[in-house]
Parts: sequence; C-alpha cells; structure tokens
Amino acid sequence: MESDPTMTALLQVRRLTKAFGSLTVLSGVDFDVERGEVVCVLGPSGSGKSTLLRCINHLERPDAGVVALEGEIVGFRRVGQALHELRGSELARQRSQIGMVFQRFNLFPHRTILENVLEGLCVVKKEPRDTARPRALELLDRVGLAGKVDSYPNHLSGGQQQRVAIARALAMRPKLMLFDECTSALDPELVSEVLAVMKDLAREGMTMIVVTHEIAFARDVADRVIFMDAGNIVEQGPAGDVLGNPQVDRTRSFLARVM
Amino acid sequence: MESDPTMTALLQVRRLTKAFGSLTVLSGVDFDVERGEVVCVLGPSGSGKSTLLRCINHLERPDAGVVALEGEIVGFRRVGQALHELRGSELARQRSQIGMVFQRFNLFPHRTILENVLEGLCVVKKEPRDTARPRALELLDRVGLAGKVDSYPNHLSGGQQQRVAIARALAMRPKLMLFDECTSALDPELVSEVLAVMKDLAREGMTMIVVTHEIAFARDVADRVIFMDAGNIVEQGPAGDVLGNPQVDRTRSFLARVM
Amino acid sequence: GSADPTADTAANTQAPLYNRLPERIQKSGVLKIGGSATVAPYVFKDGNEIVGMDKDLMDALVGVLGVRLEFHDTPYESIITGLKSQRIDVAMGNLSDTRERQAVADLVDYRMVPQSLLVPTGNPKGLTSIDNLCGAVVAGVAGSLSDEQVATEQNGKCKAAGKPGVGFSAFQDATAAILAVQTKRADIMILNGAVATYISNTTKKTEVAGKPFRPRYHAALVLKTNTDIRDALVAAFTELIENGTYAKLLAKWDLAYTAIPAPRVNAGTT
Amino acid sequence: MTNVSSALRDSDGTASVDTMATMKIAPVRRPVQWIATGVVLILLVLLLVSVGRNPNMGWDVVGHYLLDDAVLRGVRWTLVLTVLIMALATALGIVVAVMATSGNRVLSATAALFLWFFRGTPLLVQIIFWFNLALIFPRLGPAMFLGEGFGGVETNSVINWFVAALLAFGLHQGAIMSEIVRGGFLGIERGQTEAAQSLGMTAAQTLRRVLLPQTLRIIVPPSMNQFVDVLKGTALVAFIAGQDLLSSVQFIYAKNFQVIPLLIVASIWYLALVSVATVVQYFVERRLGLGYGK
Amino acid sequence: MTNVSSALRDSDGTASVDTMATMKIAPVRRPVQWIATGVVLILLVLLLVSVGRNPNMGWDVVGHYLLDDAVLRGVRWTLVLTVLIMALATALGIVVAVMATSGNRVLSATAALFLWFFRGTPLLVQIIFWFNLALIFPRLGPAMFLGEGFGGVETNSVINWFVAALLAFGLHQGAIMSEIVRGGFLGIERGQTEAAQSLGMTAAQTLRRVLLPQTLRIIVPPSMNQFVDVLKGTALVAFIAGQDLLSSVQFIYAKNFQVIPLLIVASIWYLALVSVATVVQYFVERRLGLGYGK
Ligand SMILES: Nc1ncnc2c1ncn2[C@@H]1O[C@H](COP(=O)(O)OP(=O)(O)OP(=O)(O)O)[C@@H](O)[C@H]1O
Ligand SMILES: Nc1ncnc2c1ncn2[C@@H]1O[C@H](COP(=O)(O)OP(=O)(O)OP(=O)(O)O)[C@@H](O)[C@H]1O
Ligand SMILES: [Mg+2]
Ligand SMILES: [Mg+2]
Repeated sequence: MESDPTMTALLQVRRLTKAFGSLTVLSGVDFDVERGEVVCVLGPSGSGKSTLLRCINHLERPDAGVVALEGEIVGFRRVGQALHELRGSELARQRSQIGMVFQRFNLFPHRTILENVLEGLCVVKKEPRDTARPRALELLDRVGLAGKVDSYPNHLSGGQQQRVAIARALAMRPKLMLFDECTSALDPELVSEVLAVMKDLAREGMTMIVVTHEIAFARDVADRVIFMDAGNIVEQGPAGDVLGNPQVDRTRSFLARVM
Repeated sequence: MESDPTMTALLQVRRLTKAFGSLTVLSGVDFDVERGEVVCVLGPSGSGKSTLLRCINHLERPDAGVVALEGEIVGFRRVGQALHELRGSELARQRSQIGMVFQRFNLFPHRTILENVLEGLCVVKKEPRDTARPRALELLDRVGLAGKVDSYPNHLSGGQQQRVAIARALAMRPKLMLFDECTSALDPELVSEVLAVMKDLAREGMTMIVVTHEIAFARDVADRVIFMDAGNIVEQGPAGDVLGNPQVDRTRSFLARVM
Repeated sequence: GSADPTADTAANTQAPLYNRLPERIQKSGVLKIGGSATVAPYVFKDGNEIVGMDKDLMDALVGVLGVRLEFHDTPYESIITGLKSQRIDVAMGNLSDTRERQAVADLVDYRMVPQSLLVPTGNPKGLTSIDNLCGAVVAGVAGSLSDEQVATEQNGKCKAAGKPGVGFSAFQDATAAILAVQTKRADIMILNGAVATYISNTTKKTEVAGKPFRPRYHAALVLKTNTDIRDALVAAFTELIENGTYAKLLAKWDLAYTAIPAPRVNAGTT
Repeated sequence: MTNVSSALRDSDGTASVDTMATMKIAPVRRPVQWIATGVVLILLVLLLVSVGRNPNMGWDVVGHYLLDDAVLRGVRWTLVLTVLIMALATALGIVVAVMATSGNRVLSATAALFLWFFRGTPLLVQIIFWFNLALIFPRLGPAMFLGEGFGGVETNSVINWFVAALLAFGLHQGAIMSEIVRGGFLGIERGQTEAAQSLGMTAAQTLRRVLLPQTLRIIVPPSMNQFVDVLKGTALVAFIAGQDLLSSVQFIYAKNFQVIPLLIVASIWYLALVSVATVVQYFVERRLGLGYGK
Repeated sequence: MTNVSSALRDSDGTASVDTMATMKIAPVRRPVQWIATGVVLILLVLLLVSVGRNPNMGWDVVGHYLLDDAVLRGVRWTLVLTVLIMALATALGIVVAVMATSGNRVLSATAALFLWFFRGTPLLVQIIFWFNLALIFPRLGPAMFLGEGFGGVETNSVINWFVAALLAFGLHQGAIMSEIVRGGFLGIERGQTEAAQSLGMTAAQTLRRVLLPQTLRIIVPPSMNQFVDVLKGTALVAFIAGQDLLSSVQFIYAKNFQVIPLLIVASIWYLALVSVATVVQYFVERRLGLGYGK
C-alpha cells in the first residue's frame, strides 16, 4: 500500500460486487475519480447507486473487488493473498476522509446545528472546542446558516437541514464527498439552495460523487456522468455527451422519462 | 340548505380563514369549483395549500368563512345566525363525499391493499363484502394493481402505494377529489405512473383539486390554475395564462425557480 | 443483619454453662439467634428496639452461657437457610414442634402453648368451643398447624351430623386474619393462645372466647449436625428453670400457664 | 469507455489496486467470539454442576412437590387470574388511554387522576383495601355515598379474594396499560387518523379499525413484560387468603421448612409459564407484523 | 379575477352560502362535559367524606405515625434502595441491550438467556436466594467453580439484606430495562448510526454520542413506570429482614394491629414519592425533548 499518491487517481473502484441474498446489486463495477473531478451518477431506482456510494465508504461490505482512496484500500487490510476486514478505529479513520450527505439529512436531532458540526471535529478528530468552534461557525456561515447556529435541526426547513449536513461533512476536511440524492426529500423551491452550495463546492475543487435525479445540475456541474442500471455502469462520459446524445437504449428511455 | 344543486358550483369556498396561533395561514380565500373541473393549486411552501385542502374536508376547522359542497355547508350546521360545528356521523357522511390523497400515502399498513380499498366500503358505507369486493378489484385493476391485491402496502413501491391510495378514495364514489402533493414523496421515475392515473380520472370527468409542483401536469390537465402565497390567492385563471404569462411578480419568481 | 444494641456484654468465661458451649462459639464470644420480629408478644419491635417474651428468654440464655447475644431479624423463609448458612446458630420465636419439622432440624422444646379462639368483642355468634363451630367461618394463619386441622375435623363432624360445615381461610399473617374477623368475613380465629391474648388486650375489638385447647410445644431450632449447641441449650433452659428466671419471665408476660417442668428435645407428636 | 488511470505497478512487493481487486476477501473469523463462547459455557456448566450437586437444593423434595396437587391447583389459579387480569387491564387501559388523548379536559384529567392513584399506591395496600372493603362500605350501592340507610348489596357477599384480586390488579395494571397504550397511539402517524377521517370514518370507527389494530403491534412487547409481572405478582393474593402458585408453595413450606426446594418448584413453574408465554408472543408478533418490515 | 357562480338566493328562509360565510362560528360548547365534571366531582366529594368520616380509617393513628421516626427511616431506605437499584439496572440494561443488538451471536444469546432467567423468576425467590447465597456458595471466588478448597471471601460477610436486595432487584430490573433500552434503540432511525459512522466515529463513540442520548428520550417514560415499580416493590425486602417503608409499617402494626391506618400512612408516602418523581420526570422530559416537536 506504498503507492505514490500523486500517480494514481484519488478514488479507484475495481470489480466492486455486492449482493443482498440472491439479488446482485453491484456486479463488478470499475471506475476512477480524479482529484477535483465531479462525477454524477444517474440511474433508475434500484439500480444500485446508493449501494455503490455505501460501498465506497464501507457502510456496506463488498462481496468482492476493492475501493481505494489515494491507493489505500478502504475497509480491508491485505494479509498475504487475501483481504481481511478492518475494524474499529482504523476503519473509522478511513471513513473520516470521505464525507457523505444522505437523502434524509440524518442530522443529530438532540444537538444544535453548531454542535452537529462540532461533533466530528471534537469527537473524531479530538480537536479542542476552542479551535473547532471558529471553523464550525465559518462553515455554517459558508452554507448561509450563520444566524441559526443554536437552533435544533427539527426546527429548520429541509433545505437548511441539508446544508447543515453538508457543513458537518465538510468539517472533517474530507478528500472526497459523496452525495446520495441529497435533494430528493426537499420541497422544489428549497432544492436550489442546496444545489447552490454544491456548485460552490465543485467550483472550489472538491472531489465529489453525486447521485442525483437533477439532470440540470448534472449538465451544469458534472465533469462526467455515469449511468447505472441493474448493478452495472451502462454508459459514462462527459455530461454533454451522455445527457445530450445517449448511446444506450436504457439511458435514452430513462432520460426521456425524467427530463 | 334547500339550494338547487344544479344551479350552484359543486364546491364553493367563501372567506375561508384559518390561523394557527398568531400565524394566519388562510386569510379569506374565495373560489368555486364547477362539476368536472380540474383545478391545480400552486405556491411556495408554507403558503397554505395543504391547509386549504384540509379545511375543505374539515380535517382542519376554519376560524371563519365556509366551504359548501353542492350548496351544503361542510362541517357546520346553521342555528339561527350562527354556525355550529357538526360532530360524529354527520360530519363523517360529508367527508365520505370528498376523497383525499395525501403526500405520504397513509395507507393502512396492517391491511392488504384489497382490504385497504374495501375498508371504506365495508365500514363506512356498510356494503356487504360480497358486493364490495368486485368493485374494489375493478378499481385496483384500473390503477394497474390487479396482480397485487393481497400484498401489504409496505411491500409496494411508493408509486404503487399512491395508486392504491387513489383507488381507496375512489371506492367511496366521491363527488370531489383532493390531491395534496401526491407525487412529491415519489422517485422521479414513479411520478409518471401516478400522474397517468390522475390524467385518466380527469378525462373521465372527476372534479379534482390538485396541489402539486408538477408544472407540466398543471399545464396539460388543469382547467384552471390557482397560485397561492401567504394565505391568499394571488393569481388564478386558465392554466396556459397563469403558467405561460403570469401577471403577478410573486408567481413569476416562483415559476422561474421551479420550472 | 441487625445486632441488638442492648446486648453487648463481653464473653463471661465464669458463667455457669460457659464450658458447655462448642469451641467455635466460645471463640467468637457470640451466640447468633434468629427469629421473626413480627409476632407479638414473642419477638417484635417496639420503636427501634427488639422486645418480647422470647427476646427476654434469649437474654437470659446467653447470660447463663456467658456469651453475647447477636439477634438477627430472620423472617420465616430464611430460618432454615440461615441456620444452614451459619448466619444464625439458633432460631427462636413462635415456632411449634412438629414431626415434619423434626425431619429438618432438632427442636429444643421450652414452652407449651395452647390454642385459643378469638372472636369479635361481644362474641355475636356465641362461639365458645371448637365443638360448636358448625356454620362458622374460621380464619387462620398460613402454615400455623392446628387451625386448618381443627377446621377440617370439625367440618367433617358437622357434615356427619347433618349441620352446615365449617369454612376456613388461611391468611399470610395474624394481622391479615384479624382484619377478616373485623370485616365479619370470618366469624372466629383459631390461633396461638399467647398471641390471641395479646391481640385482645391491644385492639379492644376482639376477645378470647372459651377455654384454651390442644397445647403444643414451642421450640428453639438448631441444625441436626449441631448437637453440641442443642445440648448447651437444653442445659441452659434447665438452669433457667431451676434458678427461677424462667418462671419470672413467663409471669412478666402473663404466660405462666405455658411453663413446662423441664426442656425436652423433639417431643412434638403431631 | 472507462478512463481507468491507475498505474499497474507491483514494485516493492506491494500489490496494485487491480491485483488486490482479484484477491479473496477473507471470511469473517471471530476467534475471540469462539473462545468467549467456550469460557462462558464452561463456567456455566461448572456453576450448574456446583448448584446441582449442592445438597441444600433438595432436588428430591423438588421432584416430590413439582406435580403435587396443591401446586398444580396453584398453577391453575395463577393462570386464570393472570389471564383475566390482563384482559381487564387491557380493556381498561384502552379506555383510559382514549380518555387521556381525547382532548376533552375533564376526561383527560380523570385519566391522569386514575393513573396517579392506581399506579402510585402499593399493590399490597390496594389488595388489602379491596378485600376489606366492608370495613369502609359495609354495603355497596347508594349507601356508599349517602350513608348506611340507603341500602345496597352486602359487600362481603360480593367481594371474595378472587374478586378483590381482580379489582386490585385490574385497576393497577389498567393504569400501567393505559400508559403503554397511550405510547402506542403516539407511535402511530397522524396521517393514519386523517386518512380514516377523510374516508368518512367516525371517531369510534377510526379507533376500532385503524388505531387499535396498529397499536396492538406496538404494545405487545411491553404488555408481555406486564403479563410476566402479573403472573408473578399474583403471589400477593397470599395476603388475602388467595391460592396462587407462590402462596400454595408457601403453605407447604410453612409446615415443613423446605423453603429452598419449594421455591425452586415455584421458579420452575414460573419459568415454564413465562417460556410458553414467550413462544406465544413470538407467534402473535409474527401475525401482527404481517405487512411490516421486509 | 374570481369566477364565482353561486346564486345569491335567500328564498324560503335558507341563507345563501355567501350569507353563511359571514356568520359567526359558534364557540365550541360542551354542556355534557360540564355536567359530567359536576357529577364526577360531587361523587368524589361524597366518597371522600364517606371515607374520611369512617372510624375504621383511624385518621388519628394515621396522623400519629405519618412522621414517626421508624416510618421516616423506612422512607429513607426505600429511596436509597430505589435510586441505587435503578442506577444499577439502567447500566446493566444498556450493556445487555447493546449485547442483544450487537449482531454477535454469543453475546446476543447470553443477553437472551439473562433476560429469560432474571425476568422469568419471581423476585421473591431471587431475593431469598441472594440473601441465602452462602447456602450454595459458602465462599465467593474460585471456590464457587472449583470447590471449597480454592478459597474466597466468606459469603455471609459480604451479603447482608441490602446487598441481597441490590443484587436481586438490580438484576431483575436490569433485565426489564434491557428490553426498554432495546426498544429505544429500535426507535432510532438507522440513518443516525450511518451518519455517525460516515463521520468516522467508532462503534463506541456512536453509542455514546449518538444512540444513547437519543434513546434516553424514548426510555424515560417506561423507566418511570419501572421506577415506581421498584419504589413499591422494595417492600419485598421484608422477607429478608430489610427496613424499607412498607416493612417498617408492618413492624408497627405487628405490634399494635392498626393495619388499615398504617397502610394508609404507607400509601400517603408512596403517593408523595411518586408525585415528586412525576414532577422530576416532567422536567427531565422537557430537557430531553429540546430539539424535538415544535
Ligand atoms: N440492506 C439491504 N438488504 C436487502 N436488499 C437491499 C438492501 N439495500 C438495498 N437493497 C436492494 O438493493 C437494490 C439496490 O438498492 P439501491 O438502494 O442501491 O438502489 P438505488 O439505485 O439507490 O435506488 P433509489 O434510486 O431508489 O435510491 C434494491 O433492489 C434494494 O431493494
Ligand atoms: N397544525 C399546525 N399547527 C401550527 N402551524 C401549522 C399547522 N399546520 C400548518 N402550520 C403552518 O401553517 C403554514 C402553512 O402550512 P401548509 O401546510 O398549509 O403549507 P403548504 O402550502 O401546504 O406548504 P408545503 O408546500 O410545504 O406543503 C406553515 O407555516 C405551517 O408551518
Ligand atoms: Mg438510493
Ligand atoms: Mg403542504
């Protein structure tokens, strides 16, 4: 695992395979994500998009294949010719390098939004509260919530909650951010405020994998679009190509329905 | 209340006012719905759309003003110069004439979908199961779920659940159907199957009030569009006019954001 | 366990029967006696203090044995287990000597107490002897031995004579049984004569009816393996009877009629 | 079509990501788990042997009394009492929970008072009170409110130990069940009530057809705790000359001093009854869980 | 702008919809509610008077013993016991619930066994067993598993009534609390764990920072039921010569036979303690509810 981090892609996904019982959800997925790249993942419901993201930060244990961040395998340790699953703090350290934003926000309802953002810093990174606090406030300001730091999540709108969730993930200074349909649970008018924050992030060079149904966002922001169906990558390429001129039937029929 | 039903509109809403504490959510709303008309209600979150629908079938008690179905006041009885709230079976009878479909489906999870549809018929209308059953099956067939009659709601996709909810409401042979953002909780690909059922309904002459964010649906199906903001009807008229050429600033800015 | 604060005299090797004690008790200088402190007038609590006829006897016993008394309030459930686990050496109180119990422990009999009939004041049903109980309901204490037996016997006799039978209910303890008499749920209680006298003197709502009957031995319990302690107890009771302390104490509690001439071992016959 | 950019290196003995992607993922092994299992089992066996061979446990006495008539009669009474009490308590709990959540202030205050009193007073006291009700009200009926003269039935003829136990346990458990049922109501989404209302169901129909069936699923596990509680709690009837399982063994050991073996007899029966109840619960939950989960 | 089409008729005395829209909506009146309140209150007062004036209640005796030293000592012991037991049971409950939900089969089987045994055996039996533990294990330590010779501390010197009560109640309530805590865990969305994991928290951090604080809110109400249960249940220590509230009044009425007044004394104290606990619960729930609801 002594690979030179500057030579390989930031994220490498190889032969990633996952089944739930008899249902194969990912059947050998391969792709890379370069530093600073924004990749949008599209596909019908049940095609395995969420499972792909969850395997990347090892919330789900793959059945075969690997995910590597800066050349380091995520969730496993190599012992001889086999991979052994990591546990405890080592896995936690790897996960802390990958931020994730969920469809249902998943903020901690018993903590104010400032505390939500501080949580990772103070508990995982063990930063003292004094130094963590200014950074948390700065992040909340950046997502436009400077005035709400002492509110509880349930007292915010969905859009505001999702922006807090993004700030919470950013606080860990992740190398890669994963977004899983992070606007699908929002009222249409609130979608744009979250997408705006994500566009800013992309502009600032954050590496991102975005599972979304917002075709317009994919067209504007994505460097690359991946279209998944039934656990496979059916088509991928620059956003303009895939969205404007899909090569595969399945992609075409899907786009027709959601656009 | 001996008004001639053929002379008045099916639904009359007059001076409808509702506040929650100090927050006025409806401030004197007036409109009519004719028989067979499809009215789409648009507006930003919190503008009072849901509250309006809920006042129409008296799930919410208005503070002032009335709702009348075929000239009969819903939820109140006139005594001298005042209105007294109805309770129990009389109110229940009125509600059974107005079908409602919710954003979150609200199917009864402990009953199969056939039982869900039978529930109103057998319990409220007291029809014997033998005669109710063919009608329920026919309705489930019509919404494309003939093959799933013995499944439980939680085992269905969101789009399927919402179609069951429509069938359940239709079983009561309502004079008016209310739809409250009935596709917002659905995956994008599933939205169309529910909208298709609603289009069929409209074509068959059902009177409908549809709160929605699906502008395309409003344009295609609505006879009239009502735009609400802050508890008032800001603008209303034929779908083409309101959507194509909005007269009011608020409407314009809203449409810009969601289209 | 609650050691009695009043009994903290040091071991007295000069006491008449000190040398009768087994070595381990001599060494510790303490005799641990257990009993349930809820049965007046035998052992009960007066405020924070343990008192009663049997408590006085215990003090006198350790006096002639030359050791200190450590009293452990030991409810019925824990008496045998307490003896076996050596939490206590001896158990005393309202404990009758019966054949069944002789199978479990050795019983040193030191008193003979009859049964009495307790009725509401004025004895509304005129019940004066176990022979005219037909048609009455008897209340008793669960596990006390005679009441149920008497009720069953009399029930049989009444039925045989073509009269209404005798009902019986057993209660957790004497207090619950007394409530049953007070609420007229039961007409009469059959219970230990000393307890009956104490109750009728204390509450004024009940009185003792007729004559005492069917006396039985009260005993101090020791494990069958502890013959040394058993023999020491026999000697100590003999000494108390001979030096007059025994009679004095019984008289103090109005229980002179329960005196026996000499202690016996496992003499119960029912 | 892919833009794979990783170098296929295998220098200094480390495998490339591509090589590793072909490696076997080791099956999860839990040596600690197996050692722990072993240690726990050995300790358990040693403990069981140690307890089993202890003469103080009196296994012969246990065997002798396990199927004794008096014990079996006690088991029957315990079961009958428990079932009746739980039925009463559940019905009462539902009524009180409906009152508490009705939004009618008189009803909800009455429910709160009921809960406070019957949950707060020791059961033993309640049992003794009910059994000795005649002490306070010699006659039941108008006489209770207006005085002796106004007549009513004689209290002692109505209230025997069984009725007193039913009343005391029923009211006490009813109070506890009302909290459980109220919790169940809170666990049902508001949308369920609204869906029922918009179909035209009355409040009673909504309760019967929509709320209660769904509450059932939520309240079965905590009710099970209560069932077990009552099963064992009925031992208190010993104070009012009742005849349940525990009091029947108490009667026996009061005579023969075989406390430990007879308590073991009772424990075996209680564990057996609880085990049967747990199995029943499993099937009930499975039936009620139809339509939920996977 | 509106297309109002209703006719403004006012024939045959019926008002048009437009007229009715201007009418006052009558404030909700509930005459039945007020009559019911009256009747309930009057009956309650009559009952209270009837009970209050009943000589059998012995109110003078109640007054005399309410603040009696022995009773106050009982109250103190009851409180100390209850608080310690609940602390023990909660800690134990959390551990067992974590074991039960850990996914590790040995741990969850151990948890199930623990629950089955300690919930299923009558508390009375457990108390008597613990108190008389010396009967089975004269010495605690290696001797328990290997035999007398291997030494350990003398059991009777360790286990007095207080320790026995703590052990028996603590284990029994711990089993019940574990079910409550497990229910609490089930009530937390899966997303919470995943959010914590994806921040890089370890399992222990997730438990401590995310799951437990949220569980707390859910488990406070059922724990309150348990607290009240233990408060009153400690009366069982009477069987091992304990000194709680109920046994202290039992000692008194064993001497003077004033059963009813002394049970009233105990009831008053229990109700008072339960009321205080309820008030505390209210504030705790309010604190824990921060961030939820409106
Ligand atoms: N834990 C699980 N156990 C069993 N099956 C699962 C599990 N998680 C996901 N699945 C199944 O795997 C399939 C793919 O799920 P996944 O969530 O990855 O799809 P998706 O592309 O994210 O869909 P959506 O757009 O609906 O979120 C689905 O059929 C789903 O039911
Ligand atoms: N039961 C209630 N108590 C207090 N406030 C309420 C209640 N129901 C709704 N409100 C408030 O009334 C306002 C209008 O709510 P309503 O649900 O009618 O809006 P809406 O137009 O349907 O919005 P959305 O598009 O988000 O569904 C909101 O500010 C809401 O918070
Ligand atoms: Mg997904
Ligand atoms: Mg709404």
